[in-house]
Amino acid sequence: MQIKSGSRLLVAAALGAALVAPASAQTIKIGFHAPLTGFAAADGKSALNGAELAVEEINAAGGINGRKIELVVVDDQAKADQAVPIANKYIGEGLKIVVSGSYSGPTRAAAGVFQKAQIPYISSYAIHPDITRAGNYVFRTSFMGEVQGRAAAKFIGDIMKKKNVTLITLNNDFGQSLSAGFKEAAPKFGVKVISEYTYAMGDRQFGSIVASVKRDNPDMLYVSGYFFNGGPLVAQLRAGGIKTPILGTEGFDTHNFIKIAGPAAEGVMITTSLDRDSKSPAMRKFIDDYEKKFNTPADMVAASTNTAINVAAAAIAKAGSDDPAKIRDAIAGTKDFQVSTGKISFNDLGEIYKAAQVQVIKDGKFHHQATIDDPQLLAPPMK
Amino acid sequence: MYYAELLLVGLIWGCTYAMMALGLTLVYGLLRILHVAQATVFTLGAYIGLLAANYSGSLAVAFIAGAIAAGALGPLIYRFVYQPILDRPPFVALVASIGVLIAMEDGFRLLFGPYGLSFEHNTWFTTTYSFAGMTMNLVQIWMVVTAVVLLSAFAIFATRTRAGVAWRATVSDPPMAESFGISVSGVRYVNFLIASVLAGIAGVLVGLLNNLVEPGMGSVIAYKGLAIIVLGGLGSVPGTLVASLALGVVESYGTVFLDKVLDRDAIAFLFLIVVLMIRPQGLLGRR
Amino acid sequence: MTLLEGRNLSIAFGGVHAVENVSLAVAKGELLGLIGPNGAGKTTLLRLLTGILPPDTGHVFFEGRDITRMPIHRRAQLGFALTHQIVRPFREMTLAENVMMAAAGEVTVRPWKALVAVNARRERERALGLLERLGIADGADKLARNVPLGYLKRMQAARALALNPRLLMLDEPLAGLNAAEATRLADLIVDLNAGGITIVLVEHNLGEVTRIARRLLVLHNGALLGEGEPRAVMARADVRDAYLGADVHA
Amino acid sequence: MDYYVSVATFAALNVILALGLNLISGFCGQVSLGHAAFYGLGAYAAALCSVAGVPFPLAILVGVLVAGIFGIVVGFAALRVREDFLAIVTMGVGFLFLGAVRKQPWLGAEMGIAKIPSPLDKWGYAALAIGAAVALVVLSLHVRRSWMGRAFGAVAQDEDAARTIGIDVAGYKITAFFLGTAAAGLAGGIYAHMTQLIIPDTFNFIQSITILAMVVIGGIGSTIGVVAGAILLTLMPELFRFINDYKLLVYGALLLLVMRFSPGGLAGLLQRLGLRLA
Repeated sequence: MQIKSGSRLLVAAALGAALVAPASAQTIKIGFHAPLTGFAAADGKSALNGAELAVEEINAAGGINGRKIELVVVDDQAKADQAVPIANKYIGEGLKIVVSGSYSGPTRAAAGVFQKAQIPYISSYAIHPDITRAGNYVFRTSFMGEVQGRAAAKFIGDIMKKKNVTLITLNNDFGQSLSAGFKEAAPKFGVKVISEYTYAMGDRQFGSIVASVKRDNPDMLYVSGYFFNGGPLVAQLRAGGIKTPILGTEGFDTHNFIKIAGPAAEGVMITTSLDRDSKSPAMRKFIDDYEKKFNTPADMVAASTNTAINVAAAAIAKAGSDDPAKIRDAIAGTKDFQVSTGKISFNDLGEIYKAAQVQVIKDGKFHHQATIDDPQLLAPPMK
Repeated sequence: MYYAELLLVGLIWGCTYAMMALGLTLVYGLLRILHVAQATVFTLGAYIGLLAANYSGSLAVAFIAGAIAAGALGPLIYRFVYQPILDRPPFVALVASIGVLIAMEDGFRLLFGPYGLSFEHNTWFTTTYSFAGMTMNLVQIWMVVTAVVLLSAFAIFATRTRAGVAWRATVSDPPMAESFGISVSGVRYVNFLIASVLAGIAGVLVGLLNNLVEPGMGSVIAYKGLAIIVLGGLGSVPGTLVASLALGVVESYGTVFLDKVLDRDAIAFLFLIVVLMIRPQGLLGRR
Repeated sequence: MTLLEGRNLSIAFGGVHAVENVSLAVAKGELLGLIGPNGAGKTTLLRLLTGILPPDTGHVFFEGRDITRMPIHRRAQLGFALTHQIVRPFREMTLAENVMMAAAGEVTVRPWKALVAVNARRERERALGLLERLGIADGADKLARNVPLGYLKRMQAARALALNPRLLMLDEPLAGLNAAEATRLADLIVDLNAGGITIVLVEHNLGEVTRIARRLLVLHNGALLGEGEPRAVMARADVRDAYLGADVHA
Repeated sequence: MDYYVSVATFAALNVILALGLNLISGFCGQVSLGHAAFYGLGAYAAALCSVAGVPFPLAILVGVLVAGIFGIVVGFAALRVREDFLAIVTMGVGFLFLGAVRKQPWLGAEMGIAKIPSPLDKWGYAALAIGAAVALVVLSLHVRRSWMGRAFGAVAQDEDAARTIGIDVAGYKITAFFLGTAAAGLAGGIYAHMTQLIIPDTFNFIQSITILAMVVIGGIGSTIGVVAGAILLTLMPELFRFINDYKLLVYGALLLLVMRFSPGGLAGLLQRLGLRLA
């Protein structure tokens, strides 16, 4: 399966290269960069899958105003210094819109370049607050970390009715912003942060954190991270005899998390925007189609890039033109648009508002637990 | 109690480090090469072990398969990468080794996928034992047992057997050993074989411990393993053991008490730097 | 007038006293031989005097100034040159470049001064002159790693001379040379001494040492056994015993 | 066009980084596996200054000095430990820098420093970076010819022997570390202002290894070789975009093959070809 996707990539890249010179009038090209190699390759793979699925389905449905769309895919290795030449390359090739399927570093670096060149740029899941502050051509279709952290505080305080919480925070931009948002909102819901421990991206062994949590004996744990460190972490907490309920984050939102943590995953809750029990046709369709196409369950990263590509395509259709300024206006005007991650609208900073989903793992599958829909609490920052 | 538990956690980590770093020490002792590519031997052992376990359902088969695969790869790396450049300055071998690591890590990603793989029936992972308020799972217990058994076996090999004595003679003085009829080249292969088998077994154990085998899992060995063998005094086997345990304990306390100031890697390397500034030859190294 | 003085020098390695409470004085213009059987502590004493090893106790004075803790390169700058027992050439430099490095002391004394200085003609001329004097001018432009030991030994002496030393400490300069080469180098040492350089010589070749040194110092088991005019010292029974007990080559 | 300008700018920054490391490792023989930390120190120091309103040239200068001063501190470490020990200590310095920055709120922690004022446009940064790179090439070539370069060579080949002929080994090591790390600080200052955002991960161990790879592939000690190595490795991801998925595989294999068949790097290869032609 991996080999096949590799060759598909080759084909896509070769096509991209072949089309550099004579810009085809038929196809609309969307730039897409993601970390396909290097330490973040797992997310890069999901990101590319989600984007490809969107392209395939849009084209199958007849494309945009009769024209097919095509991704111009580039690997950025999640490195900021590779993103700047990539951005300039896209601009040089005359692309009118670009989507980031990458992390905050490269996305923020590229955002400045696209803003200067007045090319619309959509970040799928990078959470650094300064990305959209690059200017009015930059948008983000995912939650900001702080917002998701606030939703978690409300869920723990209002719905779970727990008071004393211990945070276990991944030490990167994602983890730190979640933690910041949580701590900011916690007092409003009567939640007290009694301790916080942090760990690094490469950590897989958490014995000293487990021992500390045991000593602190909180009512609830709020754990940030990705599946590859969250899986072992949750498993070790449970193996250490800690039965405290755990709330995780959208980084756990993949079946790989359940595979790693095994039985320990049962009962773990996460905040995310993908609702597996959703009745929303867009969300349903994405979850089913993804699993059918890639033979693996969908995850949050894939849903986010899928969303971003759909937003981009809809905006191009609405603009009815290849003029970047018109496409930008169309994106900014997106309102109550139904996509795989919910119903989204942009505010004046290019951030979205949407409800947060809380999912719980039961019998090895994600299920609906609660929806946090609080426009005031979850409001993204404005300009 | 809490402090005792942190100490226990640190010692378990120390055993894991010892398993990962011993092979590096063996290679360094004999060839003065910082064998970063040992990380890929470790990762290959973990992948093959995992595939064998998921296919056969037996963890014993996993260890045998992991050890064989790793044991085959290590000597191959020696033959085709290091042997031709042994007379070059040390950084040449180091950079070549880094090249092997980068290429193989990406090779694992292409072969086995970027998400990593998990054991389907990791019974050791879910079996836990509690005593005196502390809980350990079976993988952790096996990690400690394996480290103690294999390292003792190695000590017996090195001091009590003809092959072991030949090995030590070669390490301390290759031309002299050759004059006594020891095949230096043969000893090097055996050395890589032992180092690689240890790494392969460590790989399977760490895979079980995390219940996750991923392309980049060897990167820890690639840099922290080097820190450990340097801390121990480069080429000193007992030094490596002491350094592994010391580093495990320092990290265990450090990640809790220095949490606001430094991350785990930084704590480990701060410890290394402080020790080396006081004892430039390492903990048990000789001048 | 004393040029170099060691007072109560001692050093122990792992409990073994390699040098124990040795005091000595080297007068300006002297050619002093330091002898003793293998393991007597000659090289160690030389290393204490040159600063390669810091003594456990005792002090070293150069022209009355305490230099016990002075770094080696500063001593070299004071005119305190030494050669190693085992040759230590800069292997990737030619013999001439090896000597030029030592001849450029005025320029390389400060890194920033060295940065602005490019011209090397003066140093090269001086290096070639010294190589000529030592009879190895034909090897001047060969890489040090490609020439035989005899060349390196003499290059090392040339390198020491290039420092314009006032005190030259030679650690077995004759070892590894054939008889003719050894005699020639020994003669050169006498010449240098006559030219005003104070010389301390550690040497196993007793024949040459007794021939050229004006005073001998005998070390045995890390302690000073005796000193005096060469023939008189060599005639002493305790000195003969020390040698015969340990070294059949005597 | 913009694309070529930005690639050229990054190539120039890499030339500065690689030549700086070459001064330390190639000229003076002190292995360093933590060069990215000084790149980061320069970037952070310059960024903090600029955010605080310090004029651009002064901010860059502060970056250079801060990196250079920390370089001197590491130079002192190089007096205590040698060779493989030094390699691991410098690697540790890299991890220590990163681990500390990640936890300091006043350095932006994982969020890094954003909204760094950017006084120049693309062309301005390109001109600045290329100008600095050219200046460093000239400096490198000059050092090689000067007595400083010869003294570095003596220290690299046998520091004990160098001491006995009056060379201040400690002084030269520290000078090499200062010059090399200050160069990295210069690259960092330019980088920070150009991208307007710096995050800790940019200055990680992999970055240090990449800089080392540029030096070694180019030919350690050879200025022109190292320049070629830096440019080649900068262009590699760009040239190999068409093999997207196999990029790192090719990169690793390239490192291995160059070391295996031409341990002297590109410079060594050319020299051998030259000798054969002659």
